[in-house]
Amino acid sequence: MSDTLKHTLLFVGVGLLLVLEGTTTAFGVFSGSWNSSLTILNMGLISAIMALGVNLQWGFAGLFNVGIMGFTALGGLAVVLTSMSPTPGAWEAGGQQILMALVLGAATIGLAILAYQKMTAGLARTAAMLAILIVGFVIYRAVLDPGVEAVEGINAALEGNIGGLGLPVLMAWPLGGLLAAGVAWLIGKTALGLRSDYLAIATLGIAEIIIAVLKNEDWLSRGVKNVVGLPRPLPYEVDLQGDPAFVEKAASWGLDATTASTIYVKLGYSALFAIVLLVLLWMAQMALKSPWGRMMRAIRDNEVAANAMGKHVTRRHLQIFILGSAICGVAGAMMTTLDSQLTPGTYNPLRFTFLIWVMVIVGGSGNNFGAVLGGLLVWFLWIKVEPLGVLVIEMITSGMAEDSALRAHLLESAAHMRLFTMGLILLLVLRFSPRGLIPEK
Amino acid sequence: MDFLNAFVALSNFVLIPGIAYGSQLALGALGVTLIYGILRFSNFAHGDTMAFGTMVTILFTWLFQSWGISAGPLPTALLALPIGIVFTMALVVVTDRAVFKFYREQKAKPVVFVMVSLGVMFMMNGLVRFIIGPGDQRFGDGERFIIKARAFKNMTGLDEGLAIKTSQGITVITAIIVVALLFWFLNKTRTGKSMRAYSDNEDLALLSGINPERVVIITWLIVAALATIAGTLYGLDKSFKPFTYFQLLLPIFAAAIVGGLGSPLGAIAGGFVIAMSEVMITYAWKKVGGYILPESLAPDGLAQLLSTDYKFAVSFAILVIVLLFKPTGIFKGKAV
Amino acid sequence: MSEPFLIGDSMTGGYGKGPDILHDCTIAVNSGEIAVIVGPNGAGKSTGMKAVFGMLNVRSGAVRLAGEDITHLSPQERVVKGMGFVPQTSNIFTSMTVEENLEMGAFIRTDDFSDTMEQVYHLFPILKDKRYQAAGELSGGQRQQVAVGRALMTKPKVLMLDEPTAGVSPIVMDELFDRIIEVARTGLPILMVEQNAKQALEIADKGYVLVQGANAYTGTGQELLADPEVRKSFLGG
Amino acid sequence: MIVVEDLHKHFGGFHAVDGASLEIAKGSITGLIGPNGAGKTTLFNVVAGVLPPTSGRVLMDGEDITGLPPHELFHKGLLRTFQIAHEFSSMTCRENLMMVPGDQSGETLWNTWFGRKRIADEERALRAKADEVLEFLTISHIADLKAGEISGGQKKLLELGRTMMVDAKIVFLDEVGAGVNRTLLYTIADAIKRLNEERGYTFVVIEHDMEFIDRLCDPVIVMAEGKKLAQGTLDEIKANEQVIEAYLGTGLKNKDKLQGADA
Amino acid sequence: DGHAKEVKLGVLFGFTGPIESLAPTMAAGAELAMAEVTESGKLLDAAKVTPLRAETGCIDNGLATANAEKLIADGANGIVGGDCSGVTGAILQNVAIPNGMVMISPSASSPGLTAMEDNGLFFRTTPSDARQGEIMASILADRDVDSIAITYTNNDYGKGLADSIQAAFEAGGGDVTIVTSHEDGKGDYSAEVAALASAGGDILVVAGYLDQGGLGIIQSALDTGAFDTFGLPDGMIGDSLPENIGSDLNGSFGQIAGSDSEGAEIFAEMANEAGFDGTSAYSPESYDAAALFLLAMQASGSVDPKDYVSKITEVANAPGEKINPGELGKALEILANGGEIDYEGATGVNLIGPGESAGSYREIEVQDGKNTTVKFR
Ligand SMILES: Nc1ncnc2c1ncn2[C@@H]1O[C@H](COP(=O)(O)OP(=O)(O)OP(=O)(O)O)[C@@H](O)[C@H]1O
Ligand SMILES: Nc1ncnc2c1ncn2[C@@H]1O[C@H](COP(=O)(O)OP(=O)(O)OP(=O)(O)O)[C@@H](O)[C@H]1O
Ligand SMILES: [Mg+2]
Ligand SMILES: [Mg+2]
Repeated sequence: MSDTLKHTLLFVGVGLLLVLEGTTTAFGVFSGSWNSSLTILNMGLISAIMALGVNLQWGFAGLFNVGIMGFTALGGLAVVLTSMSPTPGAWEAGGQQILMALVLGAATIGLAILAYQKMTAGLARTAAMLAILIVGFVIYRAVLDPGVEAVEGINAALEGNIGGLGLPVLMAWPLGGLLAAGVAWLIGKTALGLRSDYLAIATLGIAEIIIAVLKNEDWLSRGVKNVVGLPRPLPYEVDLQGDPAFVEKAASWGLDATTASTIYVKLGYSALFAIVLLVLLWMAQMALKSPWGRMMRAIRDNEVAANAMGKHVTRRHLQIFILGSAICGVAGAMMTTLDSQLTPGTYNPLRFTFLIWVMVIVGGSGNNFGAVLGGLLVWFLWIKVEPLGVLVIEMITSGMAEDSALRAHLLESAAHMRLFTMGLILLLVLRFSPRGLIPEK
Repeated sequence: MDFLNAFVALSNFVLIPGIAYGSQLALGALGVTLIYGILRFSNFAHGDTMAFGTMVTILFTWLFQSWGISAGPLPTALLALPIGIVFTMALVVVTDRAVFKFYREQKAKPVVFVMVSLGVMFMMNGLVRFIIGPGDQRFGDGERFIIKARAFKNMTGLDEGLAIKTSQGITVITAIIVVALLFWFLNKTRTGKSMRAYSDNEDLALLSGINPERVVIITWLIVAALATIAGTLYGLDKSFKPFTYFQLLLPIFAAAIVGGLGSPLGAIAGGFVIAMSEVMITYAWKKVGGYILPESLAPDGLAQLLSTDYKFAVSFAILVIVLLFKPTGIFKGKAV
Repeated sequence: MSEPFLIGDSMTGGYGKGPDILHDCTIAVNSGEIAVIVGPNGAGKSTGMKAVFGMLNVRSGAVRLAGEDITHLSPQERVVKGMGFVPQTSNIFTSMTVEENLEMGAFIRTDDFSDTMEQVYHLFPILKDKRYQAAGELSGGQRQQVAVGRALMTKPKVLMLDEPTAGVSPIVMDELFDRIIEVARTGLPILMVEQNAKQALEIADKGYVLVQGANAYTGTGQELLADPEVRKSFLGG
Repeated sequence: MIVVEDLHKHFGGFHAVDGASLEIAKGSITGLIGPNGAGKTTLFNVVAGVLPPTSGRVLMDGEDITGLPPHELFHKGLLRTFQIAHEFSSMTCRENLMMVPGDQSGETLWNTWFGRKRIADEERALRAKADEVLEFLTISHIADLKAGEISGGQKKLLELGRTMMVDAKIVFLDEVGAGVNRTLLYTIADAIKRLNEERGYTFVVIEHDMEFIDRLCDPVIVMAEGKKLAQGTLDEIKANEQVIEAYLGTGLKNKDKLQGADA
Repeated sequence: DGHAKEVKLGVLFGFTGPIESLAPTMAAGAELAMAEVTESGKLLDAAKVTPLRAETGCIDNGLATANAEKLIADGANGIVGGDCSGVTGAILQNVAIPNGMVMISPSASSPGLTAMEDNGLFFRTTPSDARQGEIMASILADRDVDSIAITYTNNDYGKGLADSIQAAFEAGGGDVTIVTSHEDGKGDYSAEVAALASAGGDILVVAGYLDQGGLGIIQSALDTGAFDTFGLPDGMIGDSLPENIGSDLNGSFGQIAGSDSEGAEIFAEMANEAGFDGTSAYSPESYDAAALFLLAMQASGSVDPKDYVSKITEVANAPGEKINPGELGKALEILANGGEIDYEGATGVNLIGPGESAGSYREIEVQDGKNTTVKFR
């Protein structure tokens, strides 16, 4: 069987899984609901995009970025800052002051760096830098805190944040990418000197810092109080259900309004996400297949040699780090749009970094199609291992006596079969294709 | 002006907890760093290995307690510890045979190992919760304190108390001993050197008559022991809950990496860097200031640099800064 | 003639599932002899050595040591049997000190090997100065010396060297060859690949010319040196 | 062309290069020989910007290039090979060569999306060029093998091949000879001569094979313990007592022993 | 279709993840109510109530919404859940509202959710932060505590509660020395305790969970001698706390929602028989959530959200006969006969405004190792 055939079949397979999910309730694993199927598909598409971003960094350039979570979250933040309407009075109350504080903070750091570069190494320099930083920090806090106080004071229960620009939510996707890119630039400038796991932990750390900010700076993101009810690019189901024309149309399709409306909206999202994915996939593929991709692989294989052959390694690393992160940012914005809420408390490395890595490696790092496949498949599994696990437990216990304590205990802890099964499947896949389902050529 | 009280307060709330926590991280980091040093991958299953070892230890501790066996002032868990270690050794060796061996033969990339270890992590995660459940377990007994805060106050007549827990004492001592042993083992003994040789150049090790499988097994056995010890001591000091052990993975890795992967000394250093930066930077100096500064200057605010909400952020920030100056960790670690 | 001490007999095989590199290729060395393999790059010399050492599976043919068939032994079993090998590339433990490298060479030895180490240091004085330096920080030639020293530490029954003199200065090369002769005279058979072919064949009792994984010419060192065809196409005229 | 002024490179306490001063004349093929550990490679690494010097200057055509990063030196026409082959192991040998030229429009992302045509043309030319080089190095048959899976010597040839992909001003060759079949090596020597005469490349060649040096190099510089020990034609060098004693040696002592044994 | 023989209630909690140690007892609580009703055989002529468990992961919106869709597909008539407010919000906006499904969350307390438009569909049985804040403040005042340090679990519940306690206490002239968060599921709280101790205060108010970070904080505060009296809001009230801490906790005090009928004790008792710890956080709330669904269905004689949603507030609030845990059968009876009930349940449920919960509180003090009710407020 030729590779291309094998790979197309893999994609068909994933498609089939989704169709089954939509049509049958067989094995108690599938739910036989298109709504469910599309929900999985939509998140799967977003995951695929994230995987594409990671693959760009790891597969192409060997950059071990474990800060995906942070960039995803930034994308999410972008949605709030773009699409929410500004909180009345927040700007006057403390908005400007906060902005000023941030500028001051940036200035402080800039000054410190300047001192570091301009002054000659030694006690004097260290002292100067410390002085600048400490004084700067104090001033910064002095200006910031009252501003924050004021903003968070405004109707704390429901608002207490500065809100956003009230722009159409779709604009938040590219802006999310930009925001992530900007931060990636900062990180890249500082941390890209590191290699392998050292870069990994650094990026992971920075991601944790970003999350900490989102969780604790209520004036910005409402922190753990969450921002709910973000605007949508698509109509609300309830409105559709209320719209006679739509209901009629639905009826003509033989669907009741509820089902029709929910599926309609989800399909809408699927379409939007698919477009973004395809565009990005095409771009990544073109880049990989070109001298640019060749250069990147060379850098990945042997930096010293690539450098000696005239390739500006650090600049290229920065470039690809920014691109990959931007893609994750876009994906993050899309995800927040899909949830129509920003919940800083929910960002955790396992779900938003390592799961994505699993997608890339299982799919086949260095291969864009692999990444996409991995994204779709692994996400589907991530959802479905729960029923699978329960299924397994039932099989195990079926043999046992009705009243056996062990049986009871197992059924009681069936929930924990979920991750167990996830692990099992992950190991099986990697056993039979250690280089991923669609390996790099 | 009262330096004594100031110092006691600082010790009681910052130094002692910091040192204890640091040692706990260090013990965990040792396992991670060893796997990385010899088998050349970051083992994400380590947190759950710790959980498993602790779980077994706990089960046997309970058994012993039910038999009325105890270690006097010391926690009974110490008696059960060896058994926990043995079980964990069995587990990791089986895992290695069943899972990791295959990828070694395939000469798979480190990142593949990492993903595989994630898979193992998930499975152990389930296993532990199956056996002992996700809930909180307490198994400490014996004398909880070496010295209690109140007792210290009465003793010294200071108005600040100083408390040292037995578990803290044990942890710190164990950490030091274990590191010394490991360092000596790797750098001085023949087996240790052969392990380093293997990690350096597998094929050549083969050509020197070193048996790779033996090296691997030994590594796992040591790691199992380390993981169980670390987990149990942590559980004694705090409490045992599988999820917390999973959460520990992050600071543990941070410690191992900032110290320099593959270096036992690094693990210790890293442990302290992470722990101390968590506790120190977010400490509110009000109290200490109140003691050492004259009335007039005594801070009325908290004199706190950053709120504890940011303690993880801070420790990571420190980590990044350290790495910027020492790109492969404090003790020049490996990088695959 | 009697069976040679070590013989890779009409070996055919290649790497993994890849194409065959060796085609019915035979390499042998007698006790106390020096056998030298020469040939163009990519001829299969190193592959041949690896095959003899069991680092890749031969599809057909056999490897015999002192008459015993060891075709199916693992490399480290062969080490125990007394075979020593210096590969062409990555032949030192870069992260370990020079001394530790030598110790690892003596890994299978249980007796006291300090005197052997002294001999090695005597042979390569520069290594003694750098005994506590990480081998990865050595110069190309120094690395090569460490690699050979490592193999000598095993006190093997047969020594296999893949281009031991690549990158070493003439004077060290002479030293090395001198030493190799001495070692050989103690009855230790030596099988080596060389690109400094002329010098190598000078001291060789037997020489093989491999071309595309097959024996092209075989004879004593002198014979091959005398053969104008061989000189021209393999020894650089 | 290249002037090295009192160059020092220290590793901790160890002085690998210890006040070396030398000049490479434009259009020359200079041989650089010396005992193992003399500091030749280190010197290369410093000149080529891989290692920062501890002190001293490097001038190229009068311009101070001390500590410039390798990629900038590359664009100034300074190329080098590595003593221990640095191939791109997961790429085919052809790709290893094709990646070299620096002016590829396909290396800017924008063009990879909107300049496909142009890239395609360039690639065709590059490919032809690469095959030509492989042909010359007698390794066309491994053009599509992954560079990680070729023989030691073939890797060295690939190293050399990369320098032939672009028009260089000066090329530093670090022991291209080691592990390369002599017959081929001497063909390479002729090629180097040709590049030198026809295209006016300047070469600096580290080599331990005197015959190779003899065919190519004039002048020859001898390094020892991080300093220049001597300079001159090979014959002069061969006559130099210090050089013999430190580097060349006096041939095999055990020869006779050997013959004796055979007799 | 008021005459379904089977009523399905989704039980949508994070059985794995951060609150995996709470979820089982929460689910058990909800299922206890369902079992009770099924046994009573009085719901819509002897309908059987089956729980459909599903996973939220507590912090995995994607997983949670997907599973909520599955519940809808499986024909759930109502959803008890979700738990953590992030996922709850996701489910509410993307599944419940579009499908007109009713959710009653035992734990999510973020006001944002209830304030959302298009939404009469979301209720919660967690007591209102604002109200509890005032109660706590008055308790503190009565015990003339004049300075407190506050630490809260870093989620919307903890945050909201801490804010309201601080506001109320300061309004009453009290002094709050520090307000700082702690993360659940992290083992080491040295840093937090260090900061709290340094800030000082008569007592430490721990707005967390008794089997999560709250426990760790108290333990470590006692060990270091930082504080020896603690203020315990509802999340910290439960037998397991004094059991775990021991005598040192004596003298600490707090409050938990509940009328003089002592619903909490009754529920804890029932839970004990059923073999789980009814004092674990949100277990009683879950019982009440499930009960409210079933009672509302009975009252409306229908299992269709559209019909019964309006009844939820009715059955929860006065007027009507007070209903405690274990009296669901009786309640169904009354409703069947067109009577009125005021469901008190295990947490003194009382729904006001859009899904807000308020009501009377019981002041608890830990006396020789036991939570004892000293007063009603
Ligand atoms: N990274 C390093 N750290 C410490 N010492 C080093 C390092 N690199 C090289 N050296 C030392 O510097 C000296 C010169 O090394 P170099 O590689 O330049 O020698 P060379 O002249 O190229 O020798 P060869 O002809 O064997 O290649 C050697 O003694 C080596 O041990
Ligand atoms: N690891 C490998 N995997 C696959 N093929 C290989 C590998 N190593 C070498 N080859 C192939 O086997 C052939 C012979 O390689 P080998 O290393 O034996 O050549 P050699 O005679 O040692 O050449 P040299 O003198 O350059 O070392 C080469 O053409 C190469 O393409
Ligand atoms: Mg070879
Ligand atoms: Mg050199």
